[in-house]
Amino acid sequence: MNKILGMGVVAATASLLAGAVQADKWSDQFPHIKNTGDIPGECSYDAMSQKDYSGQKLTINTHAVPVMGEPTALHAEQFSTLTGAEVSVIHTPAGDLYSKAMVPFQSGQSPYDIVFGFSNFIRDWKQYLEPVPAKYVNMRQMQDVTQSHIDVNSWDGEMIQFPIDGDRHYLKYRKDVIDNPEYQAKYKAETGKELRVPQTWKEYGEMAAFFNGWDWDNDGELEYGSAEVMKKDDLMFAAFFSRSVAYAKNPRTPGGYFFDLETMEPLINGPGFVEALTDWVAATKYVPPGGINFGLGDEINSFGGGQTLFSFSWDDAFVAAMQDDSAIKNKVGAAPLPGSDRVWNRVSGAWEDEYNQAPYIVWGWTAAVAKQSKNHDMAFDYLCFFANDANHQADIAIGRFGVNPFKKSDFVPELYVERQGWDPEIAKQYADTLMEMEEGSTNRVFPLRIPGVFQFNSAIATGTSKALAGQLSPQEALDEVAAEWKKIVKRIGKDVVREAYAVGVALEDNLE
Amino acid sequence: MRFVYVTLKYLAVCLWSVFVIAPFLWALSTSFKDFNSVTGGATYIPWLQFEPSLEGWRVLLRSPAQGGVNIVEPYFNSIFVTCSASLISIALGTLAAYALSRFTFKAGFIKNSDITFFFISQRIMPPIVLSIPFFIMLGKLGLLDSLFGLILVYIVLLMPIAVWIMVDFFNKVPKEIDETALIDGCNPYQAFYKVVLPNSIPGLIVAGLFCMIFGWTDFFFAFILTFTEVQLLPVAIVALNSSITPWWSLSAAALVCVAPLIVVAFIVERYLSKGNLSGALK
Amino acid sequence: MNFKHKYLFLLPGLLVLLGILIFPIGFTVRLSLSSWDSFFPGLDFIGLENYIRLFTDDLRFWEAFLRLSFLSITTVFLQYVIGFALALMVWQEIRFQRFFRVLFLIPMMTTPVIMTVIWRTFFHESLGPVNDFFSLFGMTPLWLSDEHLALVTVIIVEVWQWTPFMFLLMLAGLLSLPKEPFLAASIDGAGPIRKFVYVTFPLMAPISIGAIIIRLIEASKIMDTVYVLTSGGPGTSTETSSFYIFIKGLREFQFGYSAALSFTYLIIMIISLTVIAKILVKLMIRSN
Amino acid sequence: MSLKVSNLSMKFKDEFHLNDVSFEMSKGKIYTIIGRTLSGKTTLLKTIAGLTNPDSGEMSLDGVDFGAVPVWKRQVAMVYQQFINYPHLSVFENVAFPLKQRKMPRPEIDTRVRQALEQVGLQGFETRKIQALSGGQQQRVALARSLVKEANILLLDEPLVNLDYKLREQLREEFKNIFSAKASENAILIYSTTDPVEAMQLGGEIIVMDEGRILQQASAQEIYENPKTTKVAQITNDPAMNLFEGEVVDSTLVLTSSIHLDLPPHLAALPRGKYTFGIRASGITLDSDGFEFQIELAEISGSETFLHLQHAQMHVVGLLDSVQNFDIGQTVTAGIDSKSLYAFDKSENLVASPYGGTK
Repeated sequence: MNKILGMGVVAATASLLAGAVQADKWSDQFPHIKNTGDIPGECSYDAMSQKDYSGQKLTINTHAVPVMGEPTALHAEQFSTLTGAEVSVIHTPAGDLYSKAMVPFQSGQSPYDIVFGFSNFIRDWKQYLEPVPAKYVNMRQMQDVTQSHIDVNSWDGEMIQFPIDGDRHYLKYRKDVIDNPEYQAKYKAETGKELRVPQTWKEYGEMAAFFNGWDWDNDGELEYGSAEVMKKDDLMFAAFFSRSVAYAKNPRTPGGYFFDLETMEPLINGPGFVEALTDWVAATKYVPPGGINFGLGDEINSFGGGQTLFSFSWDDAFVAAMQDDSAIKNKVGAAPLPGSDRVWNRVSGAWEDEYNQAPYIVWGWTAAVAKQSKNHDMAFDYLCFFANDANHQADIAIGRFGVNPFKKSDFVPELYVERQGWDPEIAKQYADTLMEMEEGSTNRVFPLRIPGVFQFNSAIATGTSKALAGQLSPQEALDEVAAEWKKIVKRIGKDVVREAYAVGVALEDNLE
Repeated sequence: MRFVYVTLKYLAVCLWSVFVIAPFLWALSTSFKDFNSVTGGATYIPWLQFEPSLEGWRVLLRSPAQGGVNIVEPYFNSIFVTCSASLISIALGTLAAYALSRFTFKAGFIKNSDITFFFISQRIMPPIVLSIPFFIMLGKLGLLDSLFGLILVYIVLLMPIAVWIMVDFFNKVPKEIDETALIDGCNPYQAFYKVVLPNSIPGLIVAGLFCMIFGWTDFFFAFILTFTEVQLLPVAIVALNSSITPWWSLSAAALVCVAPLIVVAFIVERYLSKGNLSGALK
Repeated sequence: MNFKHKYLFLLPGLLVLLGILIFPIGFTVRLSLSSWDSFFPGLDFIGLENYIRLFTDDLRFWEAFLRLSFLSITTVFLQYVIGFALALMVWQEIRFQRFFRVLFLIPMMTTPVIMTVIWRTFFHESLGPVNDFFSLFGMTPLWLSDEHLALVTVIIVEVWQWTPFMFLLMLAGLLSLPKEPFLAASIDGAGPIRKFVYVTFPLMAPISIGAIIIRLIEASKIMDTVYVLTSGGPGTSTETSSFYIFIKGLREFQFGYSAALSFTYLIIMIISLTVIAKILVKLMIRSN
Repeated sequence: MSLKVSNLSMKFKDEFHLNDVSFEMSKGKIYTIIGRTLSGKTTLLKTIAGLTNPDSGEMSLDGVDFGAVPVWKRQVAMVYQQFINYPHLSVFENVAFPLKQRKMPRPEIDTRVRQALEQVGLQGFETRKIQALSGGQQQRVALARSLVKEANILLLDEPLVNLDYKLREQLREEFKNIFSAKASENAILIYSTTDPVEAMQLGGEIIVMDEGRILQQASAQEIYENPKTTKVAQITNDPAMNLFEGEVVDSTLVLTSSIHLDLPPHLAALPRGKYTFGIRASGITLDSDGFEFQIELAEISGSETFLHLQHAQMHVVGLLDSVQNFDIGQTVTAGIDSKSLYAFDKSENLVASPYGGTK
């Protein structure tokens, strides 16, 4: 099934690329899509120009510019020109997106027609959101979306949020170092080990430590091992889970990763998680100065600016490194997240010495239509237009937009070689890595999508950052988190949490 | 001895000046950088250490669809809201302060000083405490995302300041002046606006300046209580604080945001030098 | 002087303030007795449960409060000392007097939330100028990510932002002092230090008390700085009360609980500020 | 037309500011209230002006109840000891203020203001700012403002006390004339002061106040000649009248064991026994024929010298009409002019005066 689809996608992409040469009337009017021209589809420029929303008002809460904020505003302007709708866009920093929409939701206000946010807001928000109508779910444009992103945007099989962006955590590394025979020899000589793309977090740590604190690219500045999100904020937990899936997600123990679905006891202080946090605490030794206070932006600046050997969160750092004006363009590589040599089996209560690797289908950008919106059609049309092939193709080529691949047709190396001047090898590696995560793996972990998700994530951030700061040992820190989680579960109600958590577990256990 | 003293004084003043200016100079320098010059480590002098770029400043002129922020309208909104709220707060606050300074109030254990403290104590509340109730209240009144709603909220923020300064000020104005006015045939209101007010202009100016400063620098309420119709400057600027922090445009924006208040600083200083402020703040 | 008209002066302001505030305060109290949460938005009644939780099972709140006390007392003390010192220096003859006076006022006029972003880049441990300077000596202090140093950084930024406020009040106070006591002291042959101890300081005591109280009130709301600089981290080492209330309220959406936190905080603050004011008055008047 | 005040009382924190004050004042006269600081003078003036409300008591002007009339409708004018003017207005505008308030036509205001300014000697100062004037000039403006409105009652609360000595002397002279002119316009003029000299000079009727109470109301001469009590005698003399115990024994006045005086004629009728005797400083002069005193202090004031003298338990202040230096502790001989002695009984009421006794 996958293969056939994949072939179809290749064919479609080939025609996309061919279309790029011909300008059409839409690309004359909207230079944003000059590479492809309009691409036929349900929500193409052409299709939108048939609609008339003049005199109607659309209000959108989106992220700060430029990440997501700029494409939102740009497509709003285009949408307005095409349909006559009056679109106003408000830009909110990432950390406040949840509350900015949640405050009005909770008090029965409906200032926004469309709210941008992260996919894991889904459980808290869904009661205020309008499910995506079948018309859109079944359209061709949607069928190009990878299963992982359909899953992330759906609740119990019903699509609530509209896929507009792809997000995942994967490993980024400095190809010019890892593939450098001189360094390989040096590494071998000094550690007795191979310098290669790290397969496990232990290898990652060893290499990062080795390449920490000296000028290995001869630019006159010191370089460091790894840049990661360690700042105690809303993104921190994602970095921790990326590091812990390898140790704690055992494909042979279904029934919950964060909690035991039956008892709803938190598993967060299990040996797998503790091992990952121990690794992470060790990582504070090979991050740049102040790395323990890096937010996503700092991570992107750091790796994208050529300061570190590794980084492992969202696409942004990779895209930043591959920008035209980047000093390290075509010097970076993408690979799946490292795994581990052993994995904890919570049923038997023992480590299994078996290589384990699990993609963490991390949450990412998404957008949805408010139930109280007065014009659902227009709102969905906007989102559909936002993600139409022509816009999407153009958006993913602009690093600062923060729009990343999530369509099967995105995972074609030629796109990146032709449009963005990537080295073909890097492009292939990138496309393959992403495609494998999206479509291939059966050992996936989905983000926690349960009521009060912020309370759970906030507890994780508080606990792990105490460990990183050395206030607590990893075990103590996670025990504290587990205790906090229990309290939250108790407050919210075990059954309520279980019901929501089961939806995610079903995806993880491939029960569909 | 005297030489040492003078030298130390100049040294201290200059050191502090450096500390005050440093972040602004850094912001000025950063505002001419781009991604690459930021991530290359700390640099200071354009051309010499990095290739200057106008990107940071251009962002302020572009529309969001081009990756910029709209600051012109928020600028005027900010000025309007700050000025209106300051004026109303001062008008009401001055009346109340006059009453508290001149008349005795007694209701059970509540005395003048308690009422004054009640006014000032409104500033004890962290904005977060009030933001949600305010949201719900303004929602019910249909005043969310409106200039008027913001002004209402800012009155709560600013009136305590006006009362605090004006009570102190009126306490310094001899009450014999009001009495003379009464004797000269003014009723209490006439005495207030014909005699007391004209002689309280320094106090009013100080109160006004403080109100403007505190109104202008508020972020939290403006952030929670507005959506698209009304944006205030800090909120508009924070909209630049994307997940990749654009140091350059934020620096430029910060400088733009500070600029009008530097004029205010000059006014404050002018009044200070003329000695007018002194009476107002003693 | 006593007029029945006096209420017409007081009431407009008082009523407007009460009118705007009565709902928010009442609502906060009511909210604190409910379990309003992100998944259950509504005003049920759960009695004092939130308060019980706060007093029996929330060490973090009390830690944050202690930290806040430390932070605000330290910053206000520094602001007072520095602000007073600066005011003394530009009070009397100095070159470029106007320039210095204007300059010293400016930080107060900046929007904290925006300026702190600049400070964050300023203290950025690997890309900022501060560590660029320290690296000359082979040091890289972790301004934002060391548990203790992060607090220091918060204090530095707070002192930068609000010393001008003290400076302004103290300078204004100095400028309004009567000249006679200074003349008398000069005639008695008092040096600058004795003059300060016996004349300037006692004369400035009342205004000092007012300024310190107001600054304490303002400083206790410290929030933007922490939010932008460290988000309360590393660990919980820079979390203050209002930031913690913010986390519980607008991050985790435990509205009910955060209302209980708010209300408790408010009561504690009003009581402690009143006590502090009384103590200060005693101390300063005694030194008089 | 007269101002009648009866039983005014006002208490603040257990302390009387006014204690059962009653008097009657008639138009065209100057009344001087004399009393020490905090004796209730200012409170009394403010009460008459309507600026403070008494706890009890009544006031009437020409038989019309006055207490209920608000300040701004009472036709009063007041000058404070602080130089109170409207700092934001020019001299002219200051003086014109009460007239404008009364909506008087412009030309009339003009003439009246000019007249008043002329009266106080400030012609040519019309456009000056108040802050640009000296203290004396400021007080002249205040006076002009109170004159211009032709009030029924003009209240002057120690108007000269904050001026320096020279100016005070000068203004006192000038004001006296202005006041007489004013009073002749059928106004009641009430002047308060702590200075006996001032009170005596203004003439008119004097009201002596202490601790909120009226001790004596009489003409200046009467107060001088017959101070009703020792308190009055002290308050109305500067330096305060010397008081000492003494006894009338036969035809001798025994003041201390070593000071014995012949009983002067005006005291001859006194029953024998113990009294408090009073004498003004001028009644004690250096006299080789007198008693020995030790000098405690010698104060030079203008062209006079006040000598603080001690003899046994007796302390007195004497007056020397010239400037002379003394050492403290030095012994001098001074005479006591027994013809100037006042005698007060045990309850401190006057029983005999050099000017012809008591009523």
